Amino acid sequence: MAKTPVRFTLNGSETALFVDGGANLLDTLRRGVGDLSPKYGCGQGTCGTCTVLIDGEPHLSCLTLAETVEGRSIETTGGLSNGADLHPLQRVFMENFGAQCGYCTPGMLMAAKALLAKNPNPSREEVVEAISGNICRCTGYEPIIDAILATAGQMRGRVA
Amino acid sequence: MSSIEFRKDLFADERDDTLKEIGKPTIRQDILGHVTGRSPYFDDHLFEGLLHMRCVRSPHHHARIRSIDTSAADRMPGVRRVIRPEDVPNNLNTLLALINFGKDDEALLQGKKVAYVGEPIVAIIAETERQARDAAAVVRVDYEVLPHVLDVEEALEPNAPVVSETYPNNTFDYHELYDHQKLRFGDVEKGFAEADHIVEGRYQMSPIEQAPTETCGAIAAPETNDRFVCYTSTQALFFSLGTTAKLLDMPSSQLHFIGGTVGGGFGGKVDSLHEPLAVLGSKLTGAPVKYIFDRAEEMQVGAPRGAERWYIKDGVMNDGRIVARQFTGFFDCGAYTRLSSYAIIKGTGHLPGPYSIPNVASNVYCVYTNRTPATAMRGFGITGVDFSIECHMDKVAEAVGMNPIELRILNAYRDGDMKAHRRLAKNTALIECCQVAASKADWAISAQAAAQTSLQGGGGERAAIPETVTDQAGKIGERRRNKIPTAPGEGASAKGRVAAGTSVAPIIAVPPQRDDMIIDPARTGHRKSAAEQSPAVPSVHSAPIAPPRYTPPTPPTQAPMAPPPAAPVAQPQQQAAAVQPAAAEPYKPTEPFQKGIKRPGVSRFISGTRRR
Amino acid sequence: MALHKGRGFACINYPIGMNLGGDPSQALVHSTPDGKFMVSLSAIDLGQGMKSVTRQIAAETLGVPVADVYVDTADSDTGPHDMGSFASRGTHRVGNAVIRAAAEARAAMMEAAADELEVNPADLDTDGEGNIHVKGAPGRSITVADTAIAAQFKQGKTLSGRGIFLIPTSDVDADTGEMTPVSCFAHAAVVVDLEVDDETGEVTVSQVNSAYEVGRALNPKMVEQQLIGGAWMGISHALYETTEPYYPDRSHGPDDYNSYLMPGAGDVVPHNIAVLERPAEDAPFGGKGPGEMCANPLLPAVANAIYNAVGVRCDMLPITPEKVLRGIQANGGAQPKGTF
Amino acid sequence: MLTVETFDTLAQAAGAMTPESRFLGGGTLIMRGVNYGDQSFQRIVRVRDRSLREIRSESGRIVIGAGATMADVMAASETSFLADVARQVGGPAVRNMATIGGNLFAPHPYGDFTTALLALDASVRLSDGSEQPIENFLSARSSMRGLVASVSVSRPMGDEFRFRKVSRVKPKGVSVMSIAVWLPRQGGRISQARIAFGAMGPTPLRAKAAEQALEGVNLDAQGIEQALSVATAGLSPMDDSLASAWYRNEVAPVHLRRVLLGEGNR
Repeated sequence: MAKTPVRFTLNGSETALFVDGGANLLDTLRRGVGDLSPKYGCGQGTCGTCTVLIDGEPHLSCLTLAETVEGRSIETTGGLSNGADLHPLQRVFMENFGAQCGYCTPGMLMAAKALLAKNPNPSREEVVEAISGNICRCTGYEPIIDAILATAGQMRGRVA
Repeated sequence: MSSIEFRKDLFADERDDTLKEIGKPTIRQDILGHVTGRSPYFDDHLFEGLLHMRCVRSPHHHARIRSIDTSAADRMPGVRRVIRPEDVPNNLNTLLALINFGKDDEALLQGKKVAYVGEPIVAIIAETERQARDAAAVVRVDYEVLPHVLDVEEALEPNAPVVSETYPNNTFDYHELYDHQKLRFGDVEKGFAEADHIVEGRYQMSPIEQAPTETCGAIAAPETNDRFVCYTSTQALFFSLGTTAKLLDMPSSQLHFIGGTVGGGFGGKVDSLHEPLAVLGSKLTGAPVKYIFDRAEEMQVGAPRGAERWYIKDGVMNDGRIVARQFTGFFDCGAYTRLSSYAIIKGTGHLPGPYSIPNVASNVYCVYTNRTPATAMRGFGITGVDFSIECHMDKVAEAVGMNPIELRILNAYRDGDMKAHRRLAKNTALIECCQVAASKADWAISAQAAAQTSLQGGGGERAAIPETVTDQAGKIGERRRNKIPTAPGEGASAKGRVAAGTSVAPIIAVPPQRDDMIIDPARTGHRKSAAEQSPAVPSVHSAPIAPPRYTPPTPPTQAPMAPPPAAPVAQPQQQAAAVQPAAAEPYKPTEPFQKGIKRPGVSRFISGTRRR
Repeated sequence: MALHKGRGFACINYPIGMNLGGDPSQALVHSTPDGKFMVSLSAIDLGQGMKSVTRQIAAETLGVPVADVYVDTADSDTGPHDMGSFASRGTHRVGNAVIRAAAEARAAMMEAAADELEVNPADLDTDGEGNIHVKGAPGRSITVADTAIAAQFKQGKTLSGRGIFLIPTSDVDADTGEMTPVSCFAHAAVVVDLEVDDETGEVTVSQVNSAYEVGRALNPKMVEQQLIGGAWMGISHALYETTEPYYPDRSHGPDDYNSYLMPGAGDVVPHNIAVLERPAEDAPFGGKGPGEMCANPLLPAVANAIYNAVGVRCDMLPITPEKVLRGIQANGGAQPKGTF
Repeated sequence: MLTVETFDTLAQAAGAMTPESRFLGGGTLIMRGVNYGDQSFQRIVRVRDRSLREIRSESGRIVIGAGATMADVMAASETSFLADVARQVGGPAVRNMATIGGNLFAPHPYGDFTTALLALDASVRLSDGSEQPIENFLSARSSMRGLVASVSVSRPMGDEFRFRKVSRVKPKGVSVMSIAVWLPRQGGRISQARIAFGAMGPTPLRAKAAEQALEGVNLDAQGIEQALSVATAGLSPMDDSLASAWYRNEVAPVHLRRVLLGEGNR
């Protein structure tokens, strides 16, 4: 089968590999690169568990043709913490019970990170909007919304 | 937006709240993995040379398979193996075979007759998922389409199409006797005759998908020593292992199943559809094989919470007392049994809901139809009938002109009441829940209703089993010959009577094997109310014990909760209580527990080995 | 156009544990060389918190800090048999098995400590912070770590325990339905407030007030998660979800999360919960397992509130705007039933 | 076997299209087909030309490149009147991917943005430079050859343009229906109104009888009465998992009235 080379940075590291024709970014990250943090939930773009950031913006990796990320910068939950130092979102999700089964969590964290990067002081409605493409079946969303709002508060506090 | 309060004031004298780890808001053990994306779900295991499996599925509700032609698929790029029905060593099973409940009725791959849209026929294993899909698309199955039935009551008609040859009457066989599960307690006809009002209703729940964000799946791979490892999303590791061993006719010792970290289940990951095919695929190819539902399969092929239809008929007095309640229930179990037959047992034991009603009867049918088999879901066997009962309670309240909450409290079961399945109720708390919810919502209830308690008013006459009318209607196969009524008692040729009586002792847990496996009675968190305390039982502690009626929990340090406004003001915890558990009396379990109860310090284990 | 407010009530009980018995769970507990404890299970954590609740149960039973306990599940080679995580049996069955295993390990630990302190094991207690001390004499103590080291490297003893919990199978009577179905019951009552748009049939739930009786909240935050998320699912079942929207017609089944409807992040309903705790006698520390029952009362409460709002009895789930609108039209318009 | 061919220009890509090819825009439609083994195509054609994402003013009209995403539309000042439409298409990730060109081909019940374009009488420009009204384009889209290069619309005045998406799920769900109206007024009276419904037929459709009934009337409850009574004439809604055709027909006039009169949605 014909393979196509693709190069990108993944969480700051140069990455290069060959992909099959039609391979999506989710499979490429998971089985090609070994970053298992984005999850498969539907392959249809309807659940958000595979959300990654491409050049800082949230994208559905299952609907992204792998070779289209040539030269671009990809961030995943696998690279969210700085070594052992958790990102504030991770810490708050952990301490505030922002997850149950945990399967939607990486996608939620990516959606939330993109929000907070642009809008450090989001309203509840803006948080809801930011995760509106992400399905959670366990929590009823409220603990996730609260965790993102709490993180925003903490991060503002830290800056101030 | 939401709030939570812990009403420690209620039932405080039955609880010891001085426990150290129980009751604390400790963060989840697995949470760090969740927030870093490192929690190992089944698909998060990498294998060199992983193969992918896809199934060819029935497009028909019901069709005989004349032939299966896989020759084109065999020649497709990347295809490593095509598994046909005859490749499954022991191709017939029922999920509950593991507890000897029901007959084997479902093939892993169906080669004879498909009975629902989506039923798997052939499995393709290829180097990529896309190749497996492409190959599945060229498998040719020649079908003879058969008439199908999709409605539970139509399926009980004498001339209805037979969904499954294992159950030719389209109903599960209960006790090798009836085509439904009966519940009879007292005499509902007598109750209806005495009642001031008859209230009837029909309720329907459509199938519901568990919809966990992680779809069902498994990866199997050859391990050393002729074993196979299987990473799985199952909710029941040994269920899946045992099912795999049976279908593949393999010793269970050859199977090494790993799971435990699952992206939501809600009941949808019990069916063990993926593990057997993944292991079989791995065995046939000698390579790691992944078989996972895509989301469309999860939605339409994965088993849902099945549809239920309920008819309820109540006899009610003018004062709101329900004196008779009759159910006719139909569980739509789809084409194969899976777990529906058992859901009906559980549902039957649940009737007539959390109420003490002197006359109860029900007939519940597990009906086969040509749709996706149903399985477990959160609230298994209960959700549908609770919807029906509680909607019906509102109709009853309206019929007698009562406040709906007061009607519930009036009829609520209490400690010591006989339940319709002939076991005494204990540890009840329905009335208190009603009172607290009403108060939170500012829904006024009468002073009399507000004064009721689950602890009193039960037992006595309410503990008796009434003389009960039985019948033999609905024997297995009867309905194929004639259309007969489905409701309890109707169409019965012969009625019988079971004498009044009292409950037999319930079956309870097997006691611990050894005395050392018994937790110190003072450390169980249980406490008997002061009224029930037996002074004859010596305390395990020398200090005088006067347990406070309310001991506040240690305030959580990380995630404070809303304080319980209605609870007593938190008192500083007494030092003595912290050092010495305050329970005055040993854990008082049901009988077999007592067999092993010992006083601390007199263990055979210790006293027999050495003394100083 | 009018929005009609409605209020509905429902209460339920829920049987805890698999039905007719015959469904054991097992647990193994052993100490590491330095006195941390491993709990080996084959139970499944699917988000309900199995790993966490069994960890707290083991720590409480052992008398050691929760940080010193780790739950390892599920590997069929190392975790002993368990029937599975379903039927609200996890906390009850696995929890009880863990208590037994941890109790046996504790007994061994206390014996080893007694050996070191040269006292009778019966005179010892744990402080839950990693120390074992003589009752009434906190100064006379040994750490759990030192106890484990002494046991394993000096005394030649393991600090380990085994536990199984089984309720034997029982029969169901064919004619009366007599059975021993469950271990205990959890309870709940809810009040739902909502609004119905009488032109479109759309229902908006505005508030839920509830009381849930859970035996004991083994971990109050995880109980809260289950109750909030479970009530969300109950509302979802009531108003949105089905794989067969035209049941029993099989057509138009949803195949993705866009067509399978569930409330979104913007549909979150304020939910005020009261938790009641009446410990069940054979449940671990009295905890009944709130995971399944939490959704159930919402379905009828929503249906009853819709009736209260516009006078339409929707006895078929899910209660879609179409069903409400058809009901309103059949009644010749909305017929509010008054306020509670 | 699936192959991907990448070209520098749209014209080259158009020349390479065959019946077995699909043009990759944002991927939200095509990649779903790829992931689910859609056997109707074996080739993916894409272009690198970033100019396809451009949004610009051109002789009084706003030209939106077919490759512009919903997020691009929300960000561009030229398309501020369409920002609210784009925002309602999906969550942030979908909006970063889904393109205006792709939305023109989105099957029922998708295509909310196209519904807005239909109300605004957009013009669709193809890769060969030809241009056609969006209504003609939609009626022939299933058999269309060639590729879409851009769409162009006139900027509506003030509150002339209104859009509402009726969905079961908040804040983002797919459409029970979407309604876009363009209500030019002369001396307070409506003139040449355009009303488009999404998810009320196989493609977004105009409610022409209602448009005619609005001619010359005042935008008030009395004025629109006749239009509401014929709101669904010419529409052909389907049953799907979200709602039945009956329900869609039943509530379409209700939602149309709410859009026209600016009544609050729930």
